[in-house]
Amino acid sequence: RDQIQTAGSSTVLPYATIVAEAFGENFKFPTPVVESGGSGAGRKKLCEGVGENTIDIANSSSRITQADIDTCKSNGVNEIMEVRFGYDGIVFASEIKGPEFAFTPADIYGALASNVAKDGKIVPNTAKTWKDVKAGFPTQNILMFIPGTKHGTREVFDTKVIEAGCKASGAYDLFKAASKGADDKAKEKDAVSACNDLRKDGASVEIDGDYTETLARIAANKDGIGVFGLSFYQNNTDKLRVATVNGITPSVETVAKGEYPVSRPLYFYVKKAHIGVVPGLQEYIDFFVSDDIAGPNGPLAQYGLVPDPELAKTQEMVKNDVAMGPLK
Amino acid sequence: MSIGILTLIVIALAAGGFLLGRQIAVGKVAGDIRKLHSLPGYYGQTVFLFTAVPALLLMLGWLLVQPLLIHERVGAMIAPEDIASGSSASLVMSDVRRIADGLALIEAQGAAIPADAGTVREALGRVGVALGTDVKPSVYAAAKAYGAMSATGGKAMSVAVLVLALAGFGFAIARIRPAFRARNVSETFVRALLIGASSVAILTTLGIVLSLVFETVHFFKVYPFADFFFSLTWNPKFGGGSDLGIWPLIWGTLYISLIALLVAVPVGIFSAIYLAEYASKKVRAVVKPLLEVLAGIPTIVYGLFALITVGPALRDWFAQPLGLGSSSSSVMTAGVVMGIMLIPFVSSLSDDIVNAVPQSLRDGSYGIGATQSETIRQVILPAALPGIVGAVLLAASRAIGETMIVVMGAGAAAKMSLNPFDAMTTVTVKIVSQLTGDTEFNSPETLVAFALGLTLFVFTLGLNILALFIVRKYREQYE
Amino acid sequence: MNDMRLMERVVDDTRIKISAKDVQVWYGDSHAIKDVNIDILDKTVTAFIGPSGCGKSTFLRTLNRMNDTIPICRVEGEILLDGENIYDRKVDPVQLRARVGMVFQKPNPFPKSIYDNVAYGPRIHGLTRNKAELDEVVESALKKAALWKEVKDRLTAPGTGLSGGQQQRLCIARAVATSPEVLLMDEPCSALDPIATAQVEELIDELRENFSVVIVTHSMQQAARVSQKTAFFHMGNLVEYGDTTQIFTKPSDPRTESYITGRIG
Amino acid sequence: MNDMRLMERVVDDTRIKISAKDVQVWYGDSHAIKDVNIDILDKTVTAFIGPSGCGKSTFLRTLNRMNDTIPICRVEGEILLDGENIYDRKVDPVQLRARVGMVFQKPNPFPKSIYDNVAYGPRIHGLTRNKAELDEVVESALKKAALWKEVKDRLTAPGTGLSGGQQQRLCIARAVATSPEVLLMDEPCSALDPIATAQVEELIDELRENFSVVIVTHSMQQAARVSQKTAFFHMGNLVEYGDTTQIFTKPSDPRTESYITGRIG
Amino acid sequence: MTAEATNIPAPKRRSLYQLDARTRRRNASETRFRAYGVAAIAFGMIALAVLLWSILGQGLSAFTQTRIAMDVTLDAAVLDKSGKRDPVELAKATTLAYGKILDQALVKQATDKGLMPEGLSAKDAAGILSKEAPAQLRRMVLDNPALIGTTVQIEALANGRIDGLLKGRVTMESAKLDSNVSPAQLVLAQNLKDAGLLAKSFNFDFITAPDASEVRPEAAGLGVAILGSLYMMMIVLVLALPIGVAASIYLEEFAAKNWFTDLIEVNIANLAAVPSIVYGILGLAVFINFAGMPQSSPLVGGLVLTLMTLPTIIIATRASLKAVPPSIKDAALGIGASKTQTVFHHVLPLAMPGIMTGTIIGMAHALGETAPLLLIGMVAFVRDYPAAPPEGFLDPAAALPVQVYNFTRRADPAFLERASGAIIVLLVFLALMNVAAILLRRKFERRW
Ligand SMILES: Nc1ncnc2c1ncn2[C@@H]1O[C@H](COP(=O)(O)OP(=O)(O)OP(=O)(O)O)[C@@H](O)[C@H]1O
Ligand SMILES: Nc1ncnc2c1ncn2[C@@H]1O[C@H](COP(=O)(O)OP(=O)(O)OP(=O)(O)O)[C@@H](O)[C@H]1O
Ligand SMILES: [Mg+2]
Ligand SMILES: [Mg+2]
Repeated sequence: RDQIQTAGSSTVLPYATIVAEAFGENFKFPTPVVESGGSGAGRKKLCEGVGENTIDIANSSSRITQADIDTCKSNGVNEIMEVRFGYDGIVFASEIKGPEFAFTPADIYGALASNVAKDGKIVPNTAKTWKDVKAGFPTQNILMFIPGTKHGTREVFDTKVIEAGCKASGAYDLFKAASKGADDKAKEKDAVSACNDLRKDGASVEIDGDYTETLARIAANKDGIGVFGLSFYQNNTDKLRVATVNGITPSVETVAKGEYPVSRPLYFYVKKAHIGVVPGLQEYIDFFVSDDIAGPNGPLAQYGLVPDPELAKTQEMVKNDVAMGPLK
Repeated sequence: MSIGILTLIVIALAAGGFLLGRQIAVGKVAGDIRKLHSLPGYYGQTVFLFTAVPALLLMLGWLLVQPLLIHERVGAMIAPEDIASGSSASLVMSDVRRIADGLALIEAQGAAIPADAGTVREALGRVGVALGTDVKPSVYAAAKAYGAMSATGGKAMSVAVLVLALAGFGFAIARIRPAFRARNVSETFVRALLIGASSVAILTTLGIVLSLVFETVHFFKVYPFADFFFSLTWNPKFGGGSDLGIWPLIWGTLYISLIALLVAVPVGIFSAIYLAEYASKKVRAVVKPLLEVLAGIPTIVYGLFALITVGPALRDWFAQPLGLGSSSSSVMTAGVVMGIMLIPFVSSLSDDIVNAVPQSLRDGSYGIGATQSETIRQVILPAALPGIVGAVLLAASRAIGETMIVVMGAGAAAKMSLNPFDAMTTVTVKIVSQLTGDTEFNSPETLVAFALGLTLFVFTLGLNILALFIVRKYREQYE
Repeated sequence: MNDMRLMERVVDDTRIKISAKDVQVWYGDSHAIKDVNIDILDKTVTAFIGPSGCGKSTFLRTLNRMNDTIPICRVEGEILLDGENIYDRKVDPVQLRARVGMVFQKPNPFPKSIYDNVAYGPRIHGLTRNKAELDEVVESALKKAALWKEVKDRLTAPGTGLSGGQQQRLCIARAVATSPEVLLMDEPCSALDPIATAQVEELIDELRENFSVVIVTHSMQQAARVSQKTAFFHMGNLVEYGDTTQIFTKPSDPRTESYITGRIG
Repeated sequence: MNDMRLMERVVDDTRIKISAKDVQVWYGDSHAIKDVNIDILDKTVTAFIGPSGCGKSTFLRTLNRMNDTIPICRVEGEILLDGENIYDRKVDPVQLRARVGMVFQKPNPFPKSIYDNVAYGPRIHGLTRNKAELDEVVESALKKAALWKEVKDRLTAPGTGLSGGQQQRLCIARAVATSPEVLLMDEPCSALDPIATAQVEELIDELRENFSVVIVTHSMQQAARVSQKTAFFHMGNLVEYGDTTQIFTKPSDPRTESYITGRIG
Repeated sequence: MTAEATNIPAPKRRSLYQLDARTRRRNASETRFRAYGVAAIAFGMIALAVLLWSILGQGLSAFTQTRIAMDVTLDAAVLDKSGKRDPVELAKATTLAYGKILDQALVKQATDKGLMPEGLSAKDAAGILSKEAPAQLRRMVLDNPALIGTTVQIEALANGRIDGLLKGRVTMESAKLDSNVSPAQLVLAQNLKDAGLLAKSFNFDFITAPDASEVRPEAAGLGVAILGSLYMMMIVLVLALPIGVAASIYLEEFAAKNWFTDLIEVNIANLAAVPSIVYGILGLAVFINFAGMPQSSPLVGGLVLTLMTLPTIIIATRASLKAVPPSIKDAALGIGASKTQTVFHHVLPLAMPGIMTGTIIGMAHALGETAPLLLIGMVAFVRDYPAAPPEGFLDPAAALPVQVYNFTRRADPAFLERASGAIIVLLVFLALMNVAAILLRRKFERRW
């Protein structure tokens, strides 16, 4: 095998292809093959073992878990390099001709949760239009396209929007109080689980496909509000109207500064045993995290990647091939 | 000698053997082939088979075994300390292989083989073989040994294969006698081939079951069996604590497939009947392949069609006026669109079957004053029933296995409802999405895909057995 | 045994049932029937005889437009049934065939039960009002075709599982069950044993009381036994047509004579 | 015309060609042939007669193992061809059928050209050395089957486009072309006109000089004309077997007599 | 012939010209039945027309592409600092350097000809060029180092948004909202177009070029995918058709009919119902992990698709083998043809139309399937062409449906047109594949 093989997250895929293409163009090595298929599948392939018919790099939109590291170990993949190369912002956007929205997590929680807090009590959610959720919102039917449970984005959505909104609206405390859990931990767990219980009456629609599907659904349903990646939105600003969260308009800058709340890190994991064996692997990862590529003015940022403020540290780490330690 | 050329030589030899065998057979009876047990061609065939088959089998076996042997011997040459920590012997071996191939390339270009390990990387780089790191001396030595052994092995293989081919050739030629039952020999061989082909289906099944069963067992270790089979909710969550009951998915699968078949079967059968019985030859020659295009359009196109056109239309024209909800993705959308895709499965196959019903049956019916449609309904369709059922089963199978149309047409939410305008989803969709998602691999959320696959396999097996019984009951043989 | 049922023939000068005028049939370019003029009488059995391939079946098929099913077959001329041209555009071949039934040369039972085979015609033509009547029709048709005894215990068995002769009788029963006005039979007895043949011949004789029967046969004896009129075909031409006794005793055309005495074929 | 070729019969006491011993045939549960014992002689024409459905075709098919193709059919007993049991496991039915040819009750030409229909047997058995020889074989087979004149100009036309009788003669030609040692014919003349029948009968007579011929027929006259031996079947039993003249003149079994005189069926 | 018999009144004569009520009813039902047939076909045809119309409407534009004609001076000082024209040294000049040269050339040309709209910065003006253009120029120079120092005339690819302007996808209004293009850039493009320097031309690269990344929709092509699909279909055809037909012949004609063959029959029907992704799981386990075949290779893809197609071919073939009348088999057996000869000489030719249909449908399925390829690494971004077969069977490749799938998932709307274009190519591919089968089918089709 002459070319580098990578697999994994479809969120990372566009960045990885941009890098692979530039790498193939400017180096004497063949263009790496970039597979998609999900972070989980990518990490599974990475952990299948070392050798020519296993991949070299797994792209991931979420951090590797201890279980995956254990699987890797049991298959002889002992050393993995963890490279965080930037952040992905997650935005809410609706049809361009529709009204503007300025959300807080509590608004979205109030619209989508099965049970909401009202006057200090937990009541079933009956809101039909956004106006029912909060005065000042338009009388537009609530219809939100949220990522399906297969997507890593869903996890971010759940924790940073729904749970945050749950806490902000006071529902979390009510849930916790109502929980029959034995200790505080169990109660918290119950409360989180209750927060994450979303309506099943069609107000929230899970999307197992990609952002293009969400976009098409919004085109078919003008009332719909979708969850998108920042880069996807940036390529479709003429079709989508983005909503602010906590008053902040999402952009590469606001996410990088930490003002916009909904974002997540993006990673790739390198099988260290393959460095020095698969031609060009070292060059590729160096190239990936170089300032020319992943820096604030590089093509990735142009495309919508939020650059990692600690990129220099990462570059250093990649250069020295430092394998990751135990998970913190 | 490259494998391609060796194969060609063996086949050429076998082809020559065919001609020679035939010649000899004819010669033995002085051209009077009536005295031969079998047709001369069969004598040729036996020579062909005896020459080609054992030799090619040997080659195949050799190619599988030789690398293992060389691997073992060369592997011993690499000192354990040369294997970097975290790396493995197999990775070093792949480097050895790459270097050996590069050296062969250098040799082929007439350049000098680098003398010591230090310059190897550069030299190989010049012929376009990239290496990850500099080469250690022991690795270089191993690579050279590897090259030498492969070369010898290759030569030995060529010789062995050719000798075997010639031996088979000679043996078969020597066996040619007028009384030699050449036809039976070659037919036995053909039959063995046919059996071999049928066993592919069995092996595939075995492979599928085996590749699903381990992970399924794994799944049931982390997720309770009863919850999977008896829970009525499907609600996977990222961080664990998911409900993974299969029933909503099974229900969605059945519902969507049923609607798809309700569209595809009548349309398909009526199309088939029209094409086979009414349409002129010209119309048929045009329409049939056109309908088959429907089966060739990628399902993503249907998916988009469902999402953008059919879904909103059904919502605006049916669901909302009827008060059945306002979801644009629905079982109905996916079913109708999938039905369109399945039309050719029913129509083309049924058309062939209907066309094969003997004319005399039609004559018999017309002769006592039946109209064409009566003839079709009461004589031709019953006669063609087993074939048509086969076509319908095939369509049903595709409906069960379809992903893209369901995702875009019916959505991804698992639900058990009778309302055809509700969004639902199928087992297959969930297999795909759980398998390609971002969830951790060893979590029940991902492993459930295997359990779903296996359950679906058993479930459809049951449906097929049922179908077989029904067909058996109504089968009617003509002539 | 040939003449065991020889009897006096009275050819009543009945009405003309079918009248063919200048009929020509082509299969593609080959001219299979040339200029045939014939008047087939009501309540009469007419036999078509002639060497194999002379066009008997072809002409028979034109009489109820069964040739419509052969794409390359083309018919010219007029065929009048009760004075009405059956090739007229207004004529519905289905209605025609209900009145002019047909039994084919090769037995072709449907892949259905014996009962359903026979009940098929009455059902589609709506000849019976209820199951009991249908049962009766089926039974009487099977009896007429001399098959009842053999199959009465297995009416639900498939018709295709019968022996060759049984199949042929089943087809006869099927045709008779619709009670057509004219029954065309293409060698109905060729697969039958003498007993069954005698029964079918009896049936033909019976049918003649109400209907017109046209029968193609290779057996001169059979023609002599059952028919009142005989037509002799040769190479697509109707050579001679007349009373059976006359044709068999003093044929006017030399070709007829040589055929009957076994010299041309 | 019945007796136009009646001639003296000399039944030479020739070798036994096929010998059936205690043959039983079942279709599923129904016992179609019961305990048949018969010796069929070489260079002899044997006729099987009997009412429709009595098992003639069934028994005929057991003689060259054509019943192997009917899954529910089961045979017991021994059938010896030249002393060798054809149901032995060592016997290749293909080779057997090349030696024991068969013409079926319903004509079944291949959907190929007339020429290819006839040439098929010689081709697969390698009976000819070259095209010219093959042409010759085809021509002579078609001539023997009395079809040559009618089809010599359209040898490349499909065999399925022929008339019923022509199809049947084509099937005879196809069987004759492989020159089998025994020829089994299931009602070969049922679709034929008298001339063609006479020609086929002549052919049968000719074949007898070298081969053994078994013929199923419903025509007593034909049996009398062509056969030297006759076997009478009734409800699956071989009731009587003997010289044709004896069977037709002084049958020893009452059932034979009643059949011949037309009383049972 | 008794006296009463003759007295039975003749049945009432009906005129043939007048239809009786029942016949009229039956004819009406006949007409209805026929109408259902016509309606069914019309339904299928309309669905096909709508689908094809939308595919063609969206995809045909992928076959043209906007290019900008310009003169570029290849500055030796920038591109070859060593001045020795040494390929290794030359390769050190990256696309960034070439990009700068191109940008300057474009701005210079626009300014010289007075086409620069006011208020458009040089950087933004250069933004109308594709990011692929520098790569193309670099390739051109590396292939022919003699060009360095000269001025060459090239047709550089324009950016996807500019391409969209010419194809009607992008308008001034949309550009106002679009963060990737500004109205001023569109004005520049319009000016260049009016000056005859910017035009649409046939996009041969769409068929031959490899895929491109998200930021270069204008450069994305199907070359690798077409090769990959071609290789896989070769494997599928060579394996699935013979194995499928052979298996059907065995099961239908040779195997004894007992519970075991029933089991196999049910099993094959069931294999057809196995979701295609499960075949991917199988392929991953057997061909890649067990047999050690390479990831992403057409060989593994072809094998997986073969297994997936087999049941379809077997079911169709068996159905048509069953439909061959037994009398034909009897005829052949009766003159001493062996079972094998009977099957191959008579039964198979008669079953051919059905076999062809099964093959067409099975291959169409295999050609359009993505899901099983997901797990064996073929749903991937591959830019290097696979080698010629047989070695190429082991090189990584994509496939046409994969390309469609990938294109539809990308953010830039320009990829939507490319996805439909890829579908058109796929359908043409399918049509070419089927022509032979359809002709064969027509040749073998006959009634008996
Ligand atoms: N479907 C057909 N296509 C072409 N030619 C045909 C067709 N059917 C019959 N023929 C030809 O038309 C002529 C007359 O055939 P027809 O079937 O009428 O003969 P026939 O008198 O019934 O003979 P037989 O007694 O053998 O049944 C023959 O030469 C025959 O080959
Ligand atoms: N394939 C079959 N399956 C079941 N029963 C059969 C089958 N073929 C024949 N039979 C039965 O076996 C018996 C003998 O049939 P066979 O065909 O041998 O009669 P036959 O003497 O040839 O009659 P015919 O003169 O009418 O052709 C009949 O009762 C028939 O119904
Ligand atoms: Mg005829
Ligand atoms: Mg019989």
